[in-house]
Amino acid sequence: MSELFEPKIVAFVCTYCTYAGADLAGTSRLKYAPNVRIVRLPCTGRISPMFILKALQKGADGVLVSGCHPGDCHFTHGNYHARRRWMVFRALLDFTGISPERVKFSWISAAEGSKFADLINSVTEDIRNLGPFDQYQQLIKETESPATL
Amino acid sequence: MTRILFSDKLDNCVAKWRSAGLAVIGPVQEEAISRYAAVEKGTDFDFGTVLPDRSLKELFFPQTEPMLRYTIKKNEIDTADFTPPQGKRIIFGARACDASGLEIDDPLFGWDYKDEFWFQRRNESVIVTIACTKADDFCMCTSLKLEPDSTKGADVLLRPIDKNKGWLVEELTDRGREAFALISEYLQESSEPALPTVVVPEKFNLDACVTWLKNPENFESKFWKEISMRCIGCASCTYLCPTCHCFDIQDEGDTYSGIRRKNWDSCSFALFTMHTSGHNPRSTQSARWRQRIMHKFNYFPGKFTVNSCSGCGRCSRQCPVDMGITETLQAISNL
Amino acid sequence: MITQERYRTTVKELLANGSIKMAIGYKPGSTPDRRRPLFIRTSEEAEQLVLDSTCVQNLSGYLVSEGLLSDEKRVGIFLRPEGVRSINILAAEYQLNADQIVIFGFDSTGREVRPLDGRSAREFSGLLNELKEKPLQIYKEPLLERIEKMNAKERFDFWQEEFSRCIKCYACRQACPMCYCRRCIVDSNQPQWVNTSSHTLGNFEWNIVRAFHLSGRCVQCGNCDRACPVNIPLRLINQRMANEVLDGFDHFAGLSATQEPVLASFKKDDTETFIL
Amino acid sequence: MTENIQIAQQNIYKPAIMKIVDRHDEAPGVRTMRLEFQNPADHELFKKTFRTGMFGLYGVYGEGESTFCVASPETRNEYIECTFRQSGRVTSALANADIGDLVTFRGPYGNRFPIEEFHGKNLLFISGGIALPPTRSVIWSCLDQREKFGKVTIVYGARTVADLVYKHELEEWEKRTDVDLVLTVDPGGESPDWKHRVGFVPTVLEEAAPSPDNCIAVICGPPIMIKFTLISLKKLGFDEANVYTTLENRMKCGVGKCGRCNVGSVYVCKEGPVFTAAEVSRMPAADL
Repeated sequence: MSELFEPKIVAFVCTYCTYAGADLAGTSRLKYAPNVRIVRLPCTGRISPMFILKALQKGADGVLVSGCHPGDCHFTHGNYHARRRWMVFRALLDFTGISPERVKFSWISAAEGSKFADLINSVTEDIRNLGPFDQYQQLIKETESPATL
Repeated sequence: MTRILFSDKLDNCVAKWRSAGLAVIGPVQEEAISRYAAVEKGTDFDFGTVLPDRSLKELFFPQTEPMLRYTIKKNEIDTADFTPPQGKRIIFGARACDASGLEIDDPLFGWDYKDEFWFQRRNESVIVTIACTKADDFCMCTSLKLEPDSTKGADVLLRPIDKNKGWLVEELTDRGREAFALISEYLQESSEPALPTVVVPEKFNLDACVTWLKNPENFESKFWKEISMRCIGCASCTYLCPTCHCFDIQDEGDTYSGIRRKNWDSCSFALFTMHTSGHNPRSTQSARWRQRIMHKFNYFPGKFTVNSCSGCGRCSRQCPVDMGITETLQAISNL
Repeated sequence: MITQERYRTTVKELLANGSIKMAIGYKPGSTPDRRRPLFIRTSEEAEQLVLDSTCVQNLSGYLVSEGLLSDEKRVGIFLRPEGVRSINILAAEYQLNADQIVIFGFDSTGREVRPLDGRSAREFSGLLNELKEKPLQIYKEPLLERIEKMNAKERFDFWQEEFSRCIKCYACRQACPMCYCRRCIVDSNQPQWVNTSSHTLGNFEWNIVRAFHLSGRCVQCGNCDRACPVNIPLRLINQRMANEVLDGFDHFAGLSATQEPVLASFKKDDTETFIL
Repeated sequence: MTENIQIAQQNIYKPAIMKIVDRHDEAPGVRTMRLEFQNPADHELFKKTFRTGMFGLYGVYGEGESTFCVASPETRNEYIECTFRQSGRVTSALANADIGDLVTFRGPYGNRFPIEEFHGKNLLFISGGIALPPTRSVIWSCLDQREKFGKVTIVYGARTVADLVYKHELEEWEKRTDVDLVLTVDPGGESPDWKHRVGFVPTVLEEAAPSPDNCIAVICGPPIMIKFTLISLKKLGFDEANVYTTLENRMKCGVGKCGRCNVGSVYVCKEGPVFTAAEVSRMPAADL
């Protein structure tokens, strides 16, 4: 693990909670790792596993998915559906050898700006420790098309 | 008197060819499937299987290959050609049907516009066919008027001699002679007879089938629907076929840079011919199966005077629902 | 043999009295160990029917072929218990009306074939509930256990090796009764989620996506695994996902025609130990 | 009609780079673009090979290529014009491209209209909806050398007034005294100030009743229009051999390799896209 390694992380977040939380972290001037690129979506229920695969396909070393706490969904139960889907998808990734450590899930509310900053820091640190996702990046390289992330 | 290549010398031959810069490729039994793949020593070969699961086509026309790379800059687009991997190679132990398949597709890739991806590989490959002494229930080269020891597409033909001791060598082309000149020290003069080639029973009357197919009245025969009723529309027959050549062109990348690829495609997919408007000229599975048969035995020979089938039988062998060209042509013969 | 003869008579009777318009069964294939699907519409065609332990293909996918059930006439079909489960799933997902399907159930142990009681999917619920308690042998597949013991890197290498052989012929998809989408996700190109090329990355993505779409829906009939021309052990990945939904949500796919699809439903107390 | 053109090019799938120099909307979702070659060698080759009726593969890197006709005539080969409806991935990307942007073009491929055989004859052009572009290419090829032809009649119909493409050129043709323009829209598609006919193309054609004597008909339109127009032409006494049409099928390579565009044994990309009605009638109808 080179000390220089800066992981590329894609975060898919729900606009009502986690994105607002990220906003709060920003307006509160909290400092957090700059490795995360945030993609805002209407609800965690909208976050298809295809997004996660696409992020990996484009060269992400890690993916973070985050939304409202159970019960707080703006659409009443989008995050409950998402939760089941993640659980299954996570098991699938695990089984195919994509370490679940690389795909993290979390609940962050609009009020949890500091939790957001902490989470980004800890996720970045975890993935930095895991190192680049060499196995997947090797596959991307073989396709001859660039990982543009 | 002919020359013999003894199998115990194969190791030396492989080494010799490799040191002369030829990649050596042959039938190999892998854990899950058999195919033509690179070999490093004589024992890597597996001449025991009737026919490798995957055809020789993929060494000339891979399932996916880059055609060009693009880079988009402001007010400028760079297009860089890909050329297929260069390098001479010898394919030792091709089956006659697989080698014929290559020759069948040559005119297609060469009419008017020459597909260099195919021809570069063709020009750099020496094909050494081994005549078959074994066949299975699905082999049907004889029905296609080919033989288990057909020299079509081959640069050298080898005929096995008894007890797997080796092969009688028949050099057919200059390219073959050149490759075998490299290993001439391992060839021995001998009068040992070759094993008889396997007798592959004729399964259908090709001429009768072709006549039936050429009759426009039969284009909309209900036969097509009946015969293809159980077809599930996958592409395992077309992808394993040594002569099926249809492909798709796909871009991978983004608006800045990426790559354009040529991928196998199959007439059995509904999307193959679907127009953007939603209109599909071949909207049913029966129409697609008819297209496959017609293309192989009517349209293709109409253009290139050769049937687009070399009788390997892979389509029937691998079909998940036990269909295939053999069954269809048998049924046509019996109509 | 007795089972086969008895069913042959039944099919003929049902066709003759008009209770079914067609029966989907098996007939001899091109070699002695092969069987091929048979569509029985006349009593002559019924004569070709074979039913033995080599009849393994799950035929239920044919039921959703275009137009077959649209006239609301009933269709008979030979099914093993897994096949009955797929009928239930297709019904639960509104792909067919289970009442339109007349089931000729059978199962085999060794070379012995025995008929199963029941003609409609709901009459098999007892049997299916038993299956849930004592799942198929494949559940304890040694290779599956071996993979589970590997670490992530080894597992990735294992699947990379397997998927590198994939030629994207989509035989797995076409053979699968659950893959009935008119337009598959790989065929949708706006946007192009999954690479259509069959390089290893594209293959990896394709197989992950298919496995995910089958999670909680696969009945382990083995059609995909048998159809694969390059012998990728697809059953393992689907089996693993079936185990996952069984352990995680107590969901055994295809128990009844009214069963809620596992990934289209939720419980407020679903486990979420993995969520930070 | 095929002319064998040996293209000395290493990679036959490599397109030419084109700059969009002009674009305008024809109808809702339908756009015309004028493209200029960036590489003079590509342009020279195009000028040498392009004849009216040929098609090309227009593309945007990263999205793919799409097949449509070259809508400009061979008499104006300084540029390429194409008209397309935004419907799929590639056409959407093309529609998003702005003036000055670069796109790709591969071609020209296929056969052509044998225009010199039309010399001295009366011409009847029949077109429907978005299918005017291929006809337009022939129309201009002929109008640019107007003296070589007899009477020119254009029958063009669309679903609604808004769906008519090349509105400016329609006006121009209408004003010309040496062109007889018959415009129509489907019943219900007319606007309050619509002065032309209302009715389907075949009906309007029969009303206009052009004489089949010494006349060549070029028809292009959706399959259903072609089907009924051919019947009308027969009624009017046209010989199938004097009726030309162009076929469109899905294509990927454009050069007879990828294996999808054939109708029966005919490869549309090489033996077409221009066929006489007699040739089309010999093709299996179920495969069209």
